[in-house]
Amino acid sequence: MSEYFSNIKTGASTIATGMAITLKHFFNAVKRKGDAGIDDADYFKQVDGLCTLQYPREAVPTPAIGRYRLHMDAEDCIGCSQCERACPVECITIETIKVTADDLAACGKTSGGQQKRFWLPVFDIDVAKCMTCGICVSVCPTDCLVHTPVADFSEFDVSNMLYHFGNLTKIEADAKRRKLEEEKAAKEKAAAEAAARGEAPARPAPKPKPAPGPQPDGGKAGE
Amino acid sequence: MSHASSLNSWSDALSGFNLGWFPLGLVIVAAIPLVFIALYALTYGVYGERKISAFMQDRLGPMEVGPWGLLQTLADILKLLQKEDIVPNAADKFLFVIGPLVMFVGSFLAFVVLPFGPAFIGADLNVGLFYAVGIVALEVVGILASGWGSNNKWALYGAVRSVAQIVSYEIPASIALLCGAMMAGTLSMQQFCVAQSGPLGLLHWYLFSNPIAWLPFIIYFISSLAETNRAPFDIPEAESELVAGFFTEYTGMKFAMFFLAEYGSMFMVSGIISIVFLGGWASPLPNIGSLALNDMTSGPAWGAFWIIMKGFFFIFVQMWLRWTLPRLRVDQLMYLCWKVLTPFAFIAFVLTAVWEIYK
Amino acid sequence: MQELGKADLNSTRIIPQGDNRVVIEKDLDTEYMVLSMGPQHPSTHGVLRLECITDGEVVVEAEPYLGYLHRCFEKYCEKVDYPGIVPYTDRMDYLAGINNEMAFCITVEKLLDIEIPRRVEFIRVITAELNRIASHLVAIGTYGIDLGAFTPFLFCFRDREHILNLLEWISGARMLYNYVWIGGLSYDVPADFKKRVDEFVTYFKPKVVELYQLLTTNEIFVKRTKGIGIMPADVAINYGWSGPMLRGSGVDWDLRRNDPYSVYPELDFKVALPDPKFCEIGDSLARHLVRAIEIDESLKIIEQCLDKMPEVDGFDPRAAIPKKIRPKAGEVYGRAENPRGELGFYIQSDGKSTKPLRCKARSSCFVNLSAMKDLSKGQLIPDLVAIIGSIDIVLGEVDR
Amino acid sequence: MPAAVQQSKAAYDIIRERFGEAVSECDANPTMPFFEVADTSKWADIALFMRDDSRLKFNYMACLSGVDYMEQGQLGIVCNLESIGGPTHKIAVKVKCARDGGSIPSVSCVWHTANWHEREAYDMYGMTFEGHPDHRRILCPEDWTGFPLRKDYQVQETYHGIKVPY
Repeated sequence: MSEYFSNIKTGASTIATGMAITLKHFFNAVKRKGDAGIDDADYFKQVDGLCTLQYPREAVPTPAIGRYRLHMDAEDCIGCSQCERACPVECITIETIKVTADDLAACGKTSGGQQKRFWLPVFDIDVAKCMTCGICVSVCPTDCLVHTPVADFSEFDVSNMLYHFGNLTKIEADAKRRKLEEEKAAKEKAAAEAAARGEAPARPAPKPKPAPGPQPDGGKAGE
Repeated sequence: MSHASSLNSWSDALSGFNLGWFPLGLVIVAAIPLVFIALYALTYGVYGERKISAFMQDRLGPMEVGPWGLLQTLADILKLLQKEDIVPNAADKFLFVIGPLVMFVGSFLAFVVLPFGPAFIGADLNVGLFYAVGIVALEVVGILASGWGSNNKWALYGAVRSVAQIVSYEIPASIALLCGAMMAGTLSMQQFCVAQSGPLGLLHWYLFSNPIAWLPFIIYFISSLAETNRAPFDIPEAESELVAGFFTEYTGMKFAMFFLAEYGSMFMVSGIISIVFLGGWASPLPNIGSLALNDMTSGPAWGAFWIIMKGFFFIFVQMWLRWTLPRLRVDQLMYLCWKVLTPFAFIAFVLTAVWEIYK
Repeated sequence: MQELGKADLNSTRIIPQGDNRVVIEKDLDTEYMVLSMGPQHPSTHGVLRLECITDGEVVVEAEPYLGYLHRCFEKYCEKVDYPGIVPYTDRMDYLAGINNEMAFCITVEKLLDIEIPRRVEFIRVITAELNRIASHLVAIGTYGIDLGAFTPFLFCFRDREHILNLLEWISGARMLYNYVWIGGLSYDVPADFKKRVDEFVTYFKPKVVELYQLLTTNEIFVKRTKGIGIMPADVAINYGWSGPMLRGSGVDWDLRRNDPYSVYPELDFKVALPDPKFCEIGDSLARHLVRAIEIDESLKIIEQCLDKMPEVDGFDPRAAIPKKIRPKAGEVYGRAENPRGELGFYIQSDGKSTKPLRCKARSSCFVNLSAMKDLSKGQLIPDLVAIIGSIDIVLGEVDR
Repeated sequence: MPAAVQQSKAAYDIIRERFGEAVSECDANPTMPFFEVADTSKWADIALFMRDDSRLKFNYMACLSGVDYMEQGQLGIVCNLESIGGPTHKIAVKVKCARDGGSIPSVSCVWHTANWHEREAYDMYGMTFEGHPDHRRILCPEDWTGFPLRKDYQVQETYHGIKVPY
């Protein structure tokens, strides 16, 4: 019998404790935590009060280290394809065309001063597939591939999630490819001639060429 | 009592107004509380629950539609109206359709006897309390019809649980109300309020004027939670166990009907408890000497205000409980009903009787 | 409850009364009802399906069906090199990513036989314990939901949010970190990391107390969980239970102490065991209490680690990472104490390739869940929900 | 030799003493000391002995992994065993069977852990476990063809009209 009453007593008292807690929160609802990010000094200062935000008008800022949307800076890419090999989900597709000797200057250097040796007709990142693991960033030798802290980049059409970072248009790429083949053919011819003459292969003379106009295509990411 | 009947003169006059053979006045009188309740249930019940729960959980709650999300419920209703009204192929169509209707009607029928102030009452039945308690049982029919008619196992579980629960909790609830009836010596809802109104304000209320009244008050409050399927007794719709209980298969407006019925009955039981124990439309303010606060805050409009405020207070407590407590298990629910509430209800009954005889 | 299993249609019972009067009772015609609970059910915590054979509200037998979230983790492992597997381990038990990564990395490190810098170890332990708290908060919160208490869940998630923000600040991602790398870490911690974690601990301690008052000590909660789903210690061991589940059965076993890894031997913490004063050993409440105690212990570990963590100028967390991760031929079974129990990796390397020949993940939830069939016999449906909740499954880890 | 490996070796010696040629030599490598069950039919007996012998008390099966040894034309399982509350030793046991139609005695009656793990091994590799109480697929659908973790597995083109390879 005493257990019966003690049960009722503990039941009532614990329910009262719980209700006191929820009522406290109810009255604390006049305070709001705000959108302080973890970088802000007063992040843990507001202990009570409402803690949710009205996304997207208010949002907790993502820290600078945040690993979200992949961005590639085509200016700095040397076309080594290491990221493509390292990606566990195969979301990066790269096609490269070797730069002919006369185009080296046109192709330019990276910001680190390294000579680029590949045109990049295709550098596609399927960010819908990307799992933001950051392995590609860690293997990139020129740091041209970065995860930006842009967390919300949803699209209505999934094909828009395929970001193109290549720096050649299709026509330009075809031209470069042809040029490379010509150069190769000339080289082979020269080599064959040299072999026929039993001489060391001579380097083919650089051909005169109109000024190249590859306009780097920043892709969608810059928008 | 002539005093009481004069209070009712306004509604009596209105209900006597006929348009030819059609009792237009009577319809209007009956419709006033219904319109109010429908509006309340549509906007403030659902909205209030969402806001209160949000604040208790450190959230903002609905904020998008209208200022502070005030029109959120309206948007929800519009959305529900547009939804396809699905009747499952295997369902018992008649029961499936009739279920929510019965429940909706059942929960609103009791409003007929709720006095909204000295002047507003749908029908001042001399068995008003009895009627109110009895009409709640109609909800059980609706729940059982929808649960069985859905042809869904979860719905069936919910319906069977609900019937067991509501029928069981009728007993302590009715006995607790009987204590109130003994104090007032009447079953008429209007007379309850009249008996508890007076110049001393809340000191006339049974909860404060009668030393035993707190026991039936608490018992009825707990039982009313169970009767309206509110937490911690929401086992018929226990979402973590039975998906959604008896309304698992419902969509669109039929689904909304269950919700409106739930908020309707929440107000109904809150109304009953405030009428029986807290004086209904009687003002809580006393007359202090020449400062006649009580007289100033009485009258038809004030009466409606007080009873609605009391109702809101109990609805707030119901929501407060819901967002604090876990859910009981079926057998624990029955234990609480038969082994705790019912014996205490009988004790309260006897004590009240003794008090009423020897006071 | 045992007779229920035998009861069948038109069963008759002969009940002798007195000396020779025999009453023959005939049951009403009843049938078992097959109730398919899940894969989309609020309390199966994901996509688990339980096929329950029920007799009224009593579950005669519940058979779990898995595989709805099977993502071929082990097949992938044979196609991806070792560093590439780490992000996949995050996705197994997605509530405790860092613990998974750590389990995998220490396994590979064992095979590689490399030395890890001390600072790296401390950072790993701090982040892993933070993640353990986050995971237990989800476990406790969702357990509240299973039993109908919604508010504790949101309080848990509010505090978990702070942990996720901290971890995002450290690693760059909120849930799927890829922070612990084989041989090191992806980044060093930010400059005022210690201060911020310390602030979190100060902030969090009163919140834990509030959570206990709101949920753990609540009489309805206690009544719903006490004595439900009791698992005796020897059966629990035989089922291979681990982590809070095993400790809930009163077995003093914690891999952080019994098979120590990282810097855990230097830290002072106690293995969480349920107090028989508040619960029955091995029941759902005991498992819940163990998780609750473990939150406190994790906070203690974090505080100690913050004190002991060495400050190194110009620290490079990637310094110890081998250029090419190609372990010598051999096999290894490594494990770590995850929030849900022992997460083990069996890795077979042929010594030639940078990809494992075989990588099997021994997931704690998979093993813990296998006792479901036994635990569910003769329980009511609400108790079944309470038991599933107390097992704290993450279907991503069950199905892998 | 590290202490842990010595303990495993000691445990192995007890088993060797009891079962003789039915178990192969112990491979006392530092990462995972193991021995192989040469006589597969004795596996259930060995398991029971390992669990119940008072000196061994391997009452806890940490893991059971299926393995495909394609070059040898064999499938196998690797069991990681240890003792909770008993001696602090650990050991791994390997059991192998033929790649086609091979079978291994089930130990799910010895350790309940093995029940689902053996189902998983069957699901992924296709060896049968004799005496298993519930020998079904566990992670793949019941009517899946092929055993996905075999090295020569070719994924089926369609499954119930759904294109399988993504």
